[in-house]
Amino acid sequence: MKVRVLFFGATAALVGMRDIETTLDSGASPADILKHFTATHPDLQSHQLLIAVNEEYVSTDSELKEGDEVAIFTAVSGG
Amino acid sequence: MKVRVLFFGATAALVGMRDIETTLDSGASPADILKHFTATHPDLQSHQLLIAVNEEYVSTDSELKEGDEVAIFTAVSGG
Amino acid sequence: MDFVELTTEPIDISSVARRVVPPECGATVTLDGYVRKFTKGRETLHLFYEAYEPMALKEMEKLIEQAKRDFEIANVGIVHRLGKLEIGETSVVISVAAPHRRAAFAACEWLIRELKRTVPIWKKEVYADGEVWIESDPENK
Amino acid sequence: MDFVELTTEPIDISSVARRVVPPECGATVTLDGYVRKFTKGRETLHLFYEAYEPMALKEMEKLIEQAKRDFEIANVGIVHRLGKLEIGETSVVISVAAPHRRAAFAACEWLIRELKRTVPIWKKEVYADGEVWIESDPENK
Repeated sequence: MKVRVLFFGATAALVGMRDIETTLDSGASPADILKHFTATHPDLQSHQLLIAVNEEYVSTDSELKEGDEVAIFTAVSGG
Repeated sequence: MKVRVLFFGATAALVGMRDIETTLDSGASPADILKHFTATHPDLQSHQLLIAVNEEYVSTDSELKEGDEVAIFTAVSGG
Repeated sequence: MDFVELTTEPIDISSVARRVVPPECGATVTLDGYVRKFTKGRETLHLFYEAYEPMALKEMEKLIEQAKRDFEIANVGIVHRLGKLEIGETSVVISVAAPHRRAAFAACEWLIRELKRTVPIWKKEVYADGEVWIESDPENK
Repeated sequence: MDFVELTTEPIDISSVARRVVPPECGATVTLDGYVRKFTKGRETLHLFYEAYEPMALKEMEKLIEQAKRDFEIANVGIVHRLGKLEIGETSVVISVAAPHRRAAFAACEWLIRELKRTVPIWKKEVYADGEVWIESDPENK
């Protein structure tokens, strides 16, 4: 299944991109995506990462489905 | 001694004036002024009256002196 | 810079809020009080505010001094309107700037409560069938 | 009427504060957050705010819904600025109107705390010798 992965702020700076489309095995979770990107960009491991799927906060072990939009970002700092 | 008496809001409406100059015996206090005006305008008695002398809150038994400005007003309601 | 003002002109909230901002601060909390249409179900047509002006300014300055002793705040601005006000118009603006927002909230809430308790300003509510000088703030009791 | 907005234009505090005023209300409390010059002694030249925009708007709307359940308030407006901001410019304005000011203070303070904790907006501080994406609000810890 295909999902779109978004990065913002610090995570966008660390991975060097703002979004990417990727194909995952069915049953994959945000944790699988995180595993991939922390392997290719080890600097991500020193950050507290939050995950949103389709604009809602989710836990990293939630199940993804075709067409989901997965956002990976650090602790927010607006205000 | 002469003092000036000021009224505001409800007290000005009740006594029908905004200020008056009056001559008192030396040693007089704001209580003496209140006694005079509550006698001439009994409606004042149904109000909680506050006293300021020279723009500072004082108790009614403080001692007045020549030239003092004595303000008589009801509980404030700004804001 | 702190400031207190009495004015018969409409109050612009932004200009009060922005005048208290120093560069090292992080947040400004502003209280905007305005004329209610209904008090206890009775319809107010408009309001009229009167002050013992020099004493009101002194009392507001005293409140700022005390707030700056009691709270970790930088600057305070207080502007109170006088004269005739229409429904919904701003009667008072209090802006408090502080390095941390918690102190700004606490000080602003304290300032409006004390202003209503001690500053010699009175409001008259004008109804279709009469008018009443208000003599206390029920929220402060 | 409640509203949430993200904007790259300067925020006018008055227009936010006045848009939440209904005729039956008594007070509006407004939080104005702005760019600090110094953080831990390091001089910030300017800031840059970025948001996950559709999610940020949804999260702000959720905060308003919850605030209206938990506090006796009438209307809430939240406007957050994005893009490059100079020192002293307003980054966020939250205005809460309520029949009684106590609820407006409490709700406004709760809203800014939760906004800093949950709304997906990030700030980058730019210094003479580099820049840092900020990842938490020390005041919330």
